[in-house]
Amino acid sequence: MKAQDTLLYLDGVSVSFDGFRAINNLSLVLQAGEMRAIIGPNGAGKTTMMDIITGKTRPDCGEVNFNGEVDLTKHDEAEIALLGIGRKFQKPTVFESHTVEDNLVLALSGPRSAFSALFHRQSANEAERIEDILYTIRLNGKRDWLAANLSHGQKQWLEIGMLLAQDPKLLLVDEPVAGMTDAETAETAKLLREIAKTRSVLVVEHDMHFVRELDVKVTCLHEGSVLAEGSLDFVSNDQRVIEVYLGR
Amino acid sequence: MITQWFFTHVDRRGGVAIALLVAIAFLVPLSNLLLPESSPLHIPTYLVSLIGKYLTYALLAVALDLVWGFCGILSLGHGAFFALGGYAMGMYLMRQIGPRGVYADPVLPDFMVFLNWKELPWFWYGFDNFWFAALMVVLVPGVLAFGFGWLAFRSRVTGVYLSIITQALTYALLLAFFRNDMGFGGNNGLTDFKDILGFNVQAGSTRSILFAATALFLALAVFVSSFIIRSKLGKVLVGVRDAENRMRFLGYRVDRYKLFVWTISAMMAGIAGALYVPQVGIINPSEFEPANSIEAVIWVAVGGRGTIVGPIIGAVLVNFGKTYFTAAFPEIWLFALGALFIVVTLFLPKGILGLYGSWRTRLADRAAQKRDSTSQSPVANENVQLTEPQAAE
Amino acid sequence: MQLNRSLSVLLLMLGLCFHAAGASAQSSGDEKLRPLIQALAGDNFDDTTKAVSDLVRTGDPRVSMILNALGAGDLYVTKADQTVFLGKREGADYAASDPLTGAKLDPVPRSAAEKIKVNNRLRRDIAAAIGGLTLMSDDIAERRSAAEAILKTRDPGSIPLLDQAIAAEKDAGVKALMQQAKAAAVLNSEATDEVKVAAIAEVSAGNSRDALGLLTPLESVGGPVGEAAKAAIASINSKLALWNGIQNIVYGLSLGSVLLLAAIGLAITFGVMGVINMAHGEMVMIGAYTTFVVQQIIRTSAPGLFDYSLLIALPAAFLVSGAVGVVIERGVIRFLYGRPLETLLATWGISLVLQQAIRSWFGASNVQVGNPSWMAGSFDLGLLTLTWSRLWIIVFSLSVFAILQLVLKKTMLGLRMRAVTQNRRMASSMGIRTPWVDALTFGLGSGIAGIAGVALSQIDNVSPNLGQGYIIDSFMVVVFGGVGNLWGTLVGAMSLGIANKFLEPFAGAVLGKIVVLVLIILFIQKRPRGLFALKGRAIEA
Amino acid sequence: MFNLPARFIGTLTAAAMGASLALPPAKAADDTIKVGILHSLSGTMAISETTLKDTMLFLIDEQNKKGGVLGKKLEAVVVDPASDWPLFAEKARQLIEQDKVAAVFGCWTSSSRKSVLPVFEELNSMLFYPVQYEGEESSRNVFYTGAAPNQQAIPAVDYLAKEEGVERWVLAGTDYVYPQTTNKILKAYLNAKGVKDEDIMINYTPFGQSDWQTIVSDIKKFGSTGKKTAVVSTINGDANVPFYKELANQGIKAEDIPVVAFSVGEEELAGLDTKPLVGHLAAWNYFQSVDADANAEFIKEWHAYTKNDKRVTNDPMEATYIGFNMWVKAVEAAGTTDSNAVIDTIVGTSVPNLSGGYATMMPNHHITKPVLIGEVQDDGQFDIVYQTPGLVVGDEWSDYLPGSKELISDWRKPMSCGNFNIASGKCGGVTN
Repeated sequence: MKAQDTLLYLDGVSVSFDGFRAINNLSLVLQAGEMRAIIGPNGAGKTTMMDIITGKTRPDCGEVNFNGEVDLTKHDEAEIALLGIGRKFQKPTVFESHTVEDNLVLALSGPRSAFSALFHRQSANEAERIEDILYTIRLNGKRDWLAANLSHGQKQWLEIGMLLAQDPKLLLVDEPVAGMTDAETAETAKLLREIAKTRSVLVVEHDMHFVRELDVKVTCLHEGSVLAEGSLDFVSNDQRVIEVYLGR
Repeated sequence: MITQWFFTHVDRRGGVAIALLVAIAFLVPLSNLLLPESSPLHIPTYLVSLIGKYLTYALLAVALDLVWGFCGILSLGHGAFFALGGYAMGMYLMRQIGPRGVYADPVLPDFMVFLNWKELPWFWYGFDNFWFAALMVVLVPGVLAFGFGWLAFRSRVTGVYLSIITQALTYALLLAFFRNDMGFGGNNGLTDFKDILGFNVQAGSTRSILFAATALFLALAVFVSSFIIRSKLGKVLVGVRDAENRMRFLGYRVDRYKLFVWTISAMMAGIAGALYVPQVGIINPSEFEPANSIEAVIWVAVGGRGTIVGPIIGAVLVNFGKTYFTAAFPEIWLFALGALFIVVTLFLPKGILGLYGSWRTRLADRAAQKRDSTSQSPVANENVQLTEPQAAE
Repeated sequence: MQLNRSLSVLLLMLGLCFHAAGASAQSSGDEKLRPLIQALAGDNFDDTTKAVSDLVRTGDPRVSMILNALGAGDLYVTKADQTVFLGKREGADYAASDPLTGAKLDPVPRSAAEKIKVNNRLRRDIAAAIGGLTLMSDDIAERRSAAEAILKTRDPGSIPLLDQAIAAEKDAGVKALMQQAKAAAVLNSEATDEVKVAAIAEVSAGNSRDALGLLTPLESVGGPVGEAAKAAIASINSKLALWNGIQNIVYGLSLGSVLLLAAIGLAITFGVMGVINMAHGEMVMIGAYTTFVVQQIIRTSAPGLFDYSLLIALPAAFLVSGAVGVVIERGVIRFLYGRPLETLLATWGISLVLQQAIRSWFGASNVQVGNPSWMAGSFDLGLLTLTWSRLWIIVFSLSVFAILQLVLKKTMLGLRMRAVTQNRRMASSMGIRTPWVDALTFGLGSGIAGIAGVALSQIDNVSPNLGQGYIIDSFMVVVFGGVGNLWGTLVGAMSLGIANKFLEPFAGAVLGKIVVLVLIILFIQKRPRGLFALKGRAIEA
Repeated sequence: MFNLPARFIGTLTAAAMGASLALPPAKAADDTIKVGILHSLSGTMAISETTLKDTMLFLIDEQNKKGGVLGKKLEAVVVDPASDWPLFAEKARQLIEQDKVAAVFGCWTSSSRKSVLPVFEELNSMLFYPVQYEGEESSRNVFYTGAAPNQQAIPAVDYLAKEEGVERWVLAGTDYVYPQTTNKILKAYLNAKGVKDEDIMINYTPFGQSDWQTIVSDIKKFGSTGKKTAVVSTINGDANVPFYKELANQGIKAEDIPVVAFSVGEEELAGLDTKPLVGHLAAWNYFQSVDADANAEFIKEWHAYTKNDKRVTNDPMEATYIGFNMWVKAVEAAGTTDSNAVIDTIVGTSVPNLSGGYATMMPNHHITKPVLIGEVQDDGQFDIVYQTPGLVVGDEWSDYLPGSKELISDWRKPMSCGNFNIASGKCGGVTN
């Protein structure tokens, strides 16, 4: 495996909270341009793994490497975001008192300092990108709506749109279809596949149907470490996976 | 051109407030100084300094709203910045007394003479110069806020924890300023002022000028706040208030944004204190009382947090109520004030301006319902207030 | 000072012939005593002092009783004919009796009589005189206090008397005390150096604090006495230094338990329910006023129960404050769940209203809450003086803490409470009536604040401002310990108390307090969720 | 949930606020003379000041029964400055400018007096200040009817040194200006009398101090050197009750280490069980137990007025009584309530005090007082153990402070100066 193809590299990562080992000697490799689905029972450490990658939680030990050279454990959330890792939360999190458009404006890549924000003026280029994203996330008719007034699914999309505006190399997506209708789920899968053409994506999801629709390599976590990895069919036939997760 | 620039940064309500403030900055002193006392439009000096005092409180409230209303940082210690600004101005006024103090000491303020201080402490140097003092008015609260905020925001102290340590900050300062050994006059504070910039502080004309300055500074504060809030920075702040983590994962250094607005707000509070002192004639440690800071929070809440103009209305109204009730019902006025706070939080959760706002929204809704049957208003409404972000998680 | 000397010479003579005097002298003594008693009502303290010494000189055994009455301020004199009588206040009159025979006299209107004035100096002299008279008393307590009085006056004249008493003394404790007193007197006398050095050894074996007082003046004396005194002082001082550390810890625990009491109710209303309860201090105040009312009722209708007044006040305060809490929760707070910061404003309003209500009702001044006898006084623990009230408060606050833990962990209410605070929707779908649980939880927190008020009424003043004095400290404790964690509150309170007491001796009380506040601010930077933060992945948003 | 009531109550509140915008109109003031009462009725100081408000209402009531002043009835204007110093200044201005009161009786703390002082000077009105204070002030518009340090502290120290043979002193106070100044004066005084620095312990505590364990135990230690020790307490307000409770519980008896206080009176003792405190001292210019006809009469009427025969009287009440009567007498003498006339007339005015003598307004706007020292009794009253033989004139500028040694105050014409420097022969500061 050549280092330059590896976008994200976790090796021997462990973290525990008050004696509880949330992540236990976890290793994971994600190639540039790859989409990966993470499955696993509740408490398997999926969200904690994302916390570690995005700098919210510091691992007790282990190596977390991005883009072959950056040690993510040495950076905080904002820096990691600027390195090109975007994250979507389990519960859709958008700025409810801002309009859809303002949500995207805030997410657009660009200078992040307070002073540049104070005297910021929107350029034609930025307007164009926002237009594009609004179209991609199917919200172009609602640009002036307050985000608070969007439906649950629309909020999920808006959040994905914000990630796109951020222009990341790697997207971490936590349960994107929770609470969505079937139609919305299908639409979301399509959206993610579209996105994965240009960047790497890590999707955490319970919905097997959805995972199947993504049609990518699957990693199953259990008790903080990797239980099995491979195609969905391969993983879902693994005896241990069936025992701890699928079978019940 | 200028008006156009102005209106791109200020909404209509802010514009009206600024216009009104500028108008009273000129009209009130004119009416006080030029109209005869018999005229029904004459405003007595008593009212000029009273309203002047209210306006300094309003300035404090605007400063507090900037951090609380728009950035979600509930400060229970903003009175400390106000008091520090006040002390800086008080020190200037003290030095202006010069040899006219009761002990006729050309350098030492009276309280130092009778407590047997031999020389001026170093931190009093320079305060005989107005511009130095004016600089300190913003610098001292600013530096304290910066240091405090730098520590707190970097460590991600939020919600109630932050509120309580701001309270600890002002409480510690209260105790410190009470100490005579600090060199700020102990509990009696700084008083017996004579001149400001060569004008007698007690003269009617000086009072009018101070009043005008207060009104203009308040107008400026409204403008600055509007400018900040309507910029992208303001949107970031609201984003921080509503979903701090989202902001962080978008790559914003949330602590720096907070620190920026926190420091600006502390400086505004310092200016408010500096304008307050010459109009009230005394500054003493009671300004550091945690209760004072809590009251300032209440002004903001009553007026409507997250609206720039609301806190002005709240500060003036609550203080007017206090003035009125303490004279009209001296024995039971606390019942009235206490009840006011309860009623406002229960029935006007968005404050007075919020009530006005939701009333307008409702009208707009009704109109919209007439137009089509969609129940939700798709129109972005600046008045819409948010439910409390998970501040005390 | 001078009086002491002359008195003791007298006592010496008297003591020797005391028992011989016997009863036969009594009747003849009456005529001798009368004018002397009359002389007690002199124009100034000097006259009274002289009359006291004259009385002692008579050697009459009843003198000690008369002097006791004088010291207690029970002797009065009529304005009209300057008759001295033993009075007891009874309505507008004094119930009068003869100071010598105890025979009942006609009651004297209060305006017609004057108390015979006694000041501190006179009281001290009287105590010394009585001490001399009662050194051989049959009552052990009287002998003890007699020895203590002499230990205080250090009168060399009383040495022979002490020798005699020591020889006769059976009780070991009193005997040791008498020996101490004798050594003290010896040090104050013209005795030889050897005798004094021996006395120094004797003195330094006893209570070190008293010993220090006796030895310090000898330090400047040269010769073997000075040397011995210096050595003894040095050893006492090193002992004191150790005890100072212990004292800081014990006093710190005591302050900490006061903080704990004040904060523990808040740990529930604020810590568990998330209500920023600014009216918490007023709940404490209501508890203290309940104690006052209970004591008032007991004073007027059942004075014998006074020692139990606090035990009666505890449930009463719990119920009153708890009920007020429930009313507040039902009336105001329940509309504010999910808006924690707004509970601050509403409860601030409530606290203003409650303060003013109490002020209108009971007046703005302090009201008097008495100490039952078991709360009064102090005891020595080594070189440490700890008052009973402080000790009981430590015990009490820890018991409250333990009981609260039990309630939360073991009872149905506690279980439901935790269920509701952790997941309201789930709890209510499981059939728990969440509004009812909310009200009871708030009531519990308020009730505990109320019983804290009962305890605080013993050491602080009971006024409408009582609560204001504790509210900031309470919030500091809860936040420092970690919101939502009772153990955090316990540890937080105790560590703040001890930190305060260690800072106080060298920084002073004011600076010490400031330093503690700054330390809290800095500490929160290190642990933004307090001492006992709940860790976990806790992903919000 | 609250739609309907919200709108209703909102409207109601708005209406109430709108209505109150019109300030209460000042009544036609021809038939009465208005007197302002500026005492905190809420907040931390209400505990002390409420009584003085009641006293003023009582005195005005009594005066009106006697026919008022200058043939007009007196009318009390009560406001509540709420223990909030800037509010004191605002209320003072309101009383003078809006209500047009003839004189104001009020303030307790020095901070409140300092905050209203410029207002009284600017508007040339009169303030009668009834509480003992640190001195170092003399204003043309303020009349100090409470004690200056020389009318309380110094006689008390003299008494302890002479009567009790005290050689070692603990000066314990709350950390603010009055204790600091008083202790400075006392230290200078004691040093001048030959007391060494090592025999003086000075201790300051914050306002509202409630944990006295360490300090009381320190006092005990300081007092255990064999030399007779006493505590001079300038501990303020609320902190006294826990202090005395700790003192009593730790068993410090007055015979061993007496405590003499300057701010503990009958009112403060009412909140305490005084049995373990018998013999501790207080120095005042009046005690309820003073044996004088005027006092008995006053107490009787006070009880009748308050309909409560348990209500105690105290020193600041007497100071209020004296101040009020002086004002009445000066107004009658001047024939007008005009400030200038009354200020000129009042110097030299003598009125009876409650201890059987007379109080005279001196040219420095302080009054003459007897100094009484009382010992606490088990019934919460004081037993007077010492009284200065004559009256003591309040000394506004202390002789024991280097800065003020050379200053005197004389508001009579032609000097009319509050801080005349006898060394330079000039009136020190600006004096209006």
